[in-house]
Formats: sequence, C-alpha cells, structure tokens
Amino acid sequence: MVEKESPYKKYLREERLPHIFCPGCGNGTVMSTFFKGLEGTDIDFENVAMVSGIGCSSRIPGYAKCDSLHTTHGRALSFATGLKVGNPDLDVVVFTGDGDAASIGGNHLIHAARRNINLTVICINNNIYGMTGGQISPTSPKGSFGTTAPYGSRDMPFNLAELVSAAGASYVARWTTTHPLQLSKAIQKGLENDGFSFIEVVSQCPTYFGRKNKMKTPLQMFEWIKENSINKRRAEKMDEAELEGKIIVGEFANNPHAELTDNIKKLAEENSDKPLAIKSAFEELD
Amino acid sequence: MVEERFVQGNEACALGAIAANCRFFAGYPITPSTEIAEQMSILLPKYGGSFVQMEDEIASAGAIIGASWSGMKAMTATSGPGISLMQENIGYGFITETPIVIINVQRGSPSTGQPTMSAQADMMQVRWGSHGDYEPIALAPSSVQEFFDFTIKAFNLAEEYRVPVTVLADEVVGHMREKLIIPDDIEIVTRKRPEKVDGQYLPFDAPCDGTTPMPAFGDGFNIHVTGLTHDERGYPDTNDPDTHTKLVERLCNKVLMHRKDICSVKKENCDDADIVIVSCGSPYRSVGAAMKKAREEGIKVGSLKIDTPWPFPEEEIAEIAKTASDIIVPEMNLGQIVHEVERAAHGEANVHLIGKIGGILHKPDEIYDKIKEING
Amino acid sequence: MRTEVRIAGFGGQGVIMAGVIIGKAASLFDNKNAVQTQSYGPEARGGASRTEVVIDDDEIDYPKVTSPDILVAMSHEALIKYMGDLKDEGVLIIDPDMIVEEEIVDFVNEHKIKLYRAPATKTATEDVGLRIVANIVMIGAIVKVTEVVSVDAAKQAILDSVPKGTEDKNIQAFEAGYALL
Amino acid sequence: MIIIDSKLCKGCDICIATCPKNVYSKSDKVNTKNVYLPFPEHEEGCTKCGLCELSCPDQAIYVEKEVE
Repeated sequence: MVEKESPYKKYLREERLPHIFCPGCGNGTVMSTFFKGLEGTDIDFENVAMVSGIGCSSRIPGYAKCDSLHTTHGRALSFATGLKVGNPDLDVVVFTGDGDAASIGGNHLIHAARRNINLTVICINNNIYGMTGGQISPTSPKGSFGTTAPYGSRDMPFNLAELVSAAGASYVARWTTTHPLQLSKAIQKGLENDGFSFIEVVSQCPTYFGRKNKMKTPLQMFEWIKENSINKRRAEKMDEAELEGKIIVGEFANNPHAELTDNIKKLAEENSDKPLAIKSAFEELD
Repeated sequence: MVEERFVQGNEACALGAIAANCRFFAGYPITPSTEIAEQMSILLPKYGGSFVQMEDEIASAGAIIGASWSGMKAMTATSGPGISLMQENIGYGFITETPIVIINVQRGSPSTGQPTMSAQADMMQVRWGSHGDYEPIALAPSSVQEFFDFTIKAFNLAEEYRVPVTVLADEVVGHMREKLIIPDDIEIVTRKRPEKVDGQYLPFDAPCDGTTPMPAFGDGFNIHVTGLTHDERGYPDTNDPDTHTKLVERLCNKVLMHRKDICSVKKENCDDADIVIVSCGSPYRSVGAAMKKAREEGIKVGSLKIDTPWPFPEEEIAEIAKTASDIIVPEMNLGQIVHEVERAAHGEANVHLIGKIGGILHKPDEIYDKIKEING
Repeated sequence: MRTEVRIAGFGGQGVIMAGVIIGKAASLFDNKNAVQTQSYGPEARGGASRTEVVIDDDEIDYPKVTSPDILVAMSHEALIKYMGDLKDEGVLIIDPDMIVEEEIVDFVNEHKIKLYRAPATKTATEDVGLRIVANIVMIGAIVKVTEVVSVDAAKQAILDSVPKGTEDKNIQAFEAGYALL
Repeated sequence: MIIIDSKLCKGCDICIATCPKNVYSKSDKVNTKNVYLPFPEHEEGCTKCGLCELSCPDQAIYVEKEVE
C-alpha cells in the first residue's frame, strides 16, 4: 500500500487542516522542513514537546500531533525552560517569530541562550507582525514599509543569528524558506545539539510584508528572498556596501558547551542520593 | 518524627513547599520574599529538585507553568512589583487550568513602595489582577506555622482544582521567627492522571463545576494547551460565543461551587458578640489582645479570621452580620477586603475599616480604641 | 508573662544572631513561646542594627515589641536611636566600651532604669580571644541579669546555631559573659 | 506519480518556482476555495527529488517514490 498524501501530513492533526496560514506563507514550509530534520535524527516524535508564544508562527505547534503549549506573547522560552528543566528527557522545540522572540521576548531569548538550555528554537523571521496586520517588527529592514511605518522604517533591525550567538547559544544557523534542504539539515543539527539551538528562518509574508513592499504575490517574495541570500562564507569576503539588503545564510555558531539541565542534574547528584525528581506531582510522599 | 524549629516565615514556606512535594522553583530576587528563593536553592538539590533563577518575574511565572505541565509541583515567590509582572502568565494559568503556587510576601506599595515594610497591598490584585473573569484561590497566613501549613494547603488546592493558588503573606509573617512544628503525617494531594492512552481522552472535557485529570507532557496524550479560548479537545475555538461561555463559566464554577470546601475561617467568641473583628493575615495578631482587653471590660467582642480571602467567605460574613451590630476590619491598606465584607454583610451590620499603611502592623490598642469608640 | 527584649548594635556585631539564639532558647528549649523580628534594608545598612524578641508563657499574639522590658546596647548610636521607648524601671545592659555614658545619665535617672555594664567586646577579645563572639558573651550577661531564658536553654540554642567546630569557643564566650555580672 | 490534494492547496505556486525540472504549471481548474491549482504538466521530467513536497506550505503534494 502506497501512501497517497504528503509524507509530512502524518505528523499533523488532520482534523485541524487546512491550517490558517495565508496562501504562500512560509510557516507551512518550515513545518515540513522541521519534520524532515527530525526524521534525520534518532528522536522519537512521541517524545517531542512543542512550545510557542503568540503570532502566526506560534500557531505551528497547534497543528502538530504532539504535546504542545501555546503560551503568552514573547514568553514561550520561559515556559519551555520550565518544561525542559522539569523533565529533561523531553525533546522541547520552540516555534517563534521575529516579534515574539526578538521584541517582547527579547530578554527571555538572550537569557535562554546564555544558559545554553537544551532547547531547539525555530524562529520564523518574516520581518513583520502578520497576525495583527502588518506592523513593522524588530527585524524589518531599514526603509521597509509596514502599517506602522507608512513612510518606511528608520529603525536599525536586529541581526538575530548574530545576537543569539553573542548571547551564548551553542548552535545557531540562518536559512530561508527557499533553502528547504539546508534548513532541514540545520534543524537536524539543532535537534542533535545538546544545548541551546537557534535556527532563524527568513520567510515570506506575502499578505503583509509583500503587499506593503511591492511584492504582491507569494512567488515575488519567494524570488526576492532567494535572490538576496548569500552564503556566510561568501559574505565574509564582501564589504558592507555589497552586503546591503542581503540575507546572510549559513551556520553562525557551533560550539557545544555546558548545558543548563545537565548542570542542574549534576548539582542534585552531588547533593542528594535520590535520582533527579521528575513528575513529583503524581508521587505520594515517602 | 515531629520536628520543631525556630525559623523565619519565609523559611517555613520553603519547608512547606518541600513537604508538599514541590520539586521545581523558578524565581527572581525581590524583598521581602527573597529568603524563600534562597532556601529553595539550598533545599531543592538535596531532594533531587530543580531551582532556576529566571531573568524576571514574567519568566518565573512562565517557567513554573511549563514545569507543571512536565508533571512537577512548581512554585515561585515574589512581592507586589513581581506579582504585577506575573499577572499575564497567571491568567494563562487560569485558562489552561495549570496547578501552580505563587507566594506573595506583600510590601508597601504602589510601585516600588516600601520594600522592607509590610502591607496587605495586593489583596485585590490577586483577585482581579489578570484580565478577564476567573476565580482565584488565596490563603493568608498570620504566623510562621500557618505560612508552612498554608503553603502545603496551597499545593493541595492547586492540584485538587487545577488552578493557580496564591499564598498572600506579608513582610511581618515572612520575616519574623517563631516555632515551627513539622508534623510527621502531612497530607498531600497528588495530581490526578488520566488512564492509559486510548485516543478517547479529552483534556478539557469536564463537568460544569469540575476538571479532568491532567497528564504530563510526554505521557503520550498529545495534548494541545493554549491560552486561547478552546474546546474540550484543547483546540482554539475563538469565535464561538458558546465555547467561550462554557469554558469561562466552568473555570469560575469549579471554585465557586466548591466554596464551602475551600473556604476556611476561624471564629472566636462570635456567638454572643456585638462587635466582630474580621481580620486576614498579620493583623489577626493584634486582634486577640484587643478582644481580651474589651471582654475584660464587659464589651462583647468576637473575632473572625479569614484564612482564605479568595474565594471570599461570603456566607460566614453574612451570618456574623445577622447577629453582630458592628464589624471592624483592620487591614494594612486603605481598604480592600473591607469592601468584600460590606458586600457580604448586606447592610445588616455597620462595617468599620481600620486602614493602616506605612509599613507597620496595627497595634492592639488601635483596634481596642475602635472598639471603645463604637461601644460609645 | 510577656517579656520584650531589644538588642541593638552596629552591623557585624551579631546582634541579629543574639536575638535568634534567645528566641530559639525560649521557644525550643524552655518550652515557652517566642517571636524574633529584626530591622531590614536601608535601616539595617545605616549602621544601627536591631533585633527584638518577645517571650511569653502564653501564646504571643502581637509579635512586635512596643516598649521593651530589656534593652541591650552594643553601640552608642544604636542606644541613642532605640532607648526612647524602654519601659520605666526597665533593664538596660550596655557594653561600656562602646557607649558614652554621660549622654544617658539623665535618661537612666529619670526613668529609674536598672543599668548594667557588660564589657562584652573586651571580654570576647581579651578573654576568649575571638572578637566576633562578643554577641555570645552578651547573651551570657543577659541571661545572668534577666533570666529571660534558662542557662541550659541558652547553651543548647547556641550549640544549635553556631558553625560546626566553633562550639567550644562559643560556650566559653557564654560563660565568660555569665560571669561578668 | 504526483498527487496534489485539492482540499489543502491554497494556490501559492511555490511548487512551480521550486521544481528544478520545471514540472509544474498552473491549471485552469479551481478548487472549492476558488484557487487555481497547479498540475504536473511535465511529469516525465520529475526526478522524485521531493523538493516540492518539502516546500509546499500546505502539505498538499505527494510524490510517489519507487516501491520496493
């Protein structure tokens, strides 16, 4: 018997499809690349728990057939920290967006990276607030238009991959929705990394970013991203003027080091003859 | 074996949490609650538990909810400014029915106010602080022993009703040292866990006044937990008025309809009392001496101590109001619980506030003077 | 009977510890009730540090000191700051080397204060050879003068509170203080 | 064989842009959401690389692999 549906559909809550993402939105592509990346690892999908905040990309966990925690705006990483420390055996994956992770959740992002907690964070960066209708975000390119930047944004955007690398994450990569194979590979490496892994995915929001910035169709946005992407190795040989408006893709950090839940576990082992307590809520007192 | 210690209230709270099987603490330093975090950082590793100092109080509240879904009993401790920051995630705790315990050692407010001084500044914030309709549970200790006992009770109620529970302590109770008796037979409530995976489990399909068992992430139930209005499967359903009404009414009912089981008051000399002093938390400590002094003079004074400000013990107050002519409410604020007392008294007794701010507990004579004034 | 004790000094003298030990002695080893409180925050950092203990055979309702029966002063600044509400005919124990006595003569006379001089700092330094146990020396003096807790209870509370390995020095300090008055 | 799930397809045309062998074209068929569906016009050129499957944001494409 040959399956007659997308090989990625089996990971989804079928009764909830089609998902709410706009036509051409990159979120769906990232979902599939995640599942492909996961298939490359030894991780059992049953052991995956997804956590997200608020925004379009944060709806992804709601479609995946696994335990999922759809939390408050910007706070996904703090919930994920509790979940992962509470049960280090879970494979905890966080889906977030540029507004969620870098604006309202910016402080949680740098601290989770600093602690190098073993989470895999997939940040779908579409340079705009999609769910609320196209306001500029902390990653909106200078000069881009949004409903709150009618004259073009004059703010300096965050370089998320660089920011998170500097904060101490042990694995950081940036790819785009036009690089699904490289993205899957990066997600696989992120999942396998025993520490804080941050995969930034530059993605298209045709509905808001595209429409506000003269790229009316999903394809136009897709092509724009593809054409402006430059591999990190090549970019290193280019000067600032040449890199203007370019999306640098590749690996930004791959530097495994001491991880939070391991440290907590070791501390308990040094101070107690009991195993690390997990699921204490279900246990009677001795 | 029963153990006796001479400890601070904040330390008793940490010991209570450990006794209740709390094995996860996330917090952020803030006076006058910091000793709880410090104690938890000492104790948890010895019990195989986990302590994380978070980047702020918002993250602390998020982390304990995440930990709760991992299957842990989890707690944070803070004071007014931190409670303000936590409100958003506490609201998330209500709508997702996540058992967590929040310790609030209250201090002079608003804003940064008086970090090292006492107040009952957040009685109403715990009731209404997060946006929307919900019914919180809160316990207010008045001694080191009660801080220990109520922390355990907070965990038990949180598990029983799948709800965030706050212990509304204050600087006086948090910082004073008294004898703590740790009994050897502590009753704790364990979390109800759904039976094995059969594809039929609906995580939010509860009777109109109840909850369903709660699995841990990783148990194989593949549940979706969201702060959006959701159906019994946990799936967002945000535009249907009926789904929202059914969900939020149930969240309220599971506490309101069990008010009798949750509410706790301590009544003394109320049967013949003309004047009843209704207190909650630390101010109770000043009631006894005032009552004794007045009784010695033949003034019939009683005391009703509220252990659980939320849900508010309406019936008990209504009953008192029927027999007493006057009710005195000493509070370390300019009037918060007194409004609830007035509401519950239905105009049947005169309600007098002794509102005190500045950081110092009422002296017994301040209450005694009010009794004399009313007695004429 | 309710007894209110206040111990005051400057930061680093261990006055808080002295209050905790007296509270613990009464509560755990004399089978009475006790509440210990202390000054916090900016107040405690300004130099004058203070702890208060209420001891009673009955249950203690109001946990704070309103007007102490016993005031112990280990620094002049703290004494001036905290002596105002000492009860008439109350007990005042001072470390004479730390106090300018002429400044309190009028107060002592006016309120018929029973004044005791316990050179705790000097005793700790010279007799015990350990300046930091001045607070324990002072506990010895307090117990001798006031009998607010029993000698046995005080010793047990000290042993229960001090770091391991320092027990002997601390008991020696207590006894030296007990012998001062 | 390539199958496009017409219930899931939102007509974004990313498959058309992604396919290295230009297999896909736009059809004149619409689904119930008034979306013009793509179709594998040059299926003979398909190498079954799976890139369209992976890129499709709506999990609407199935590419039949070799059956063992």
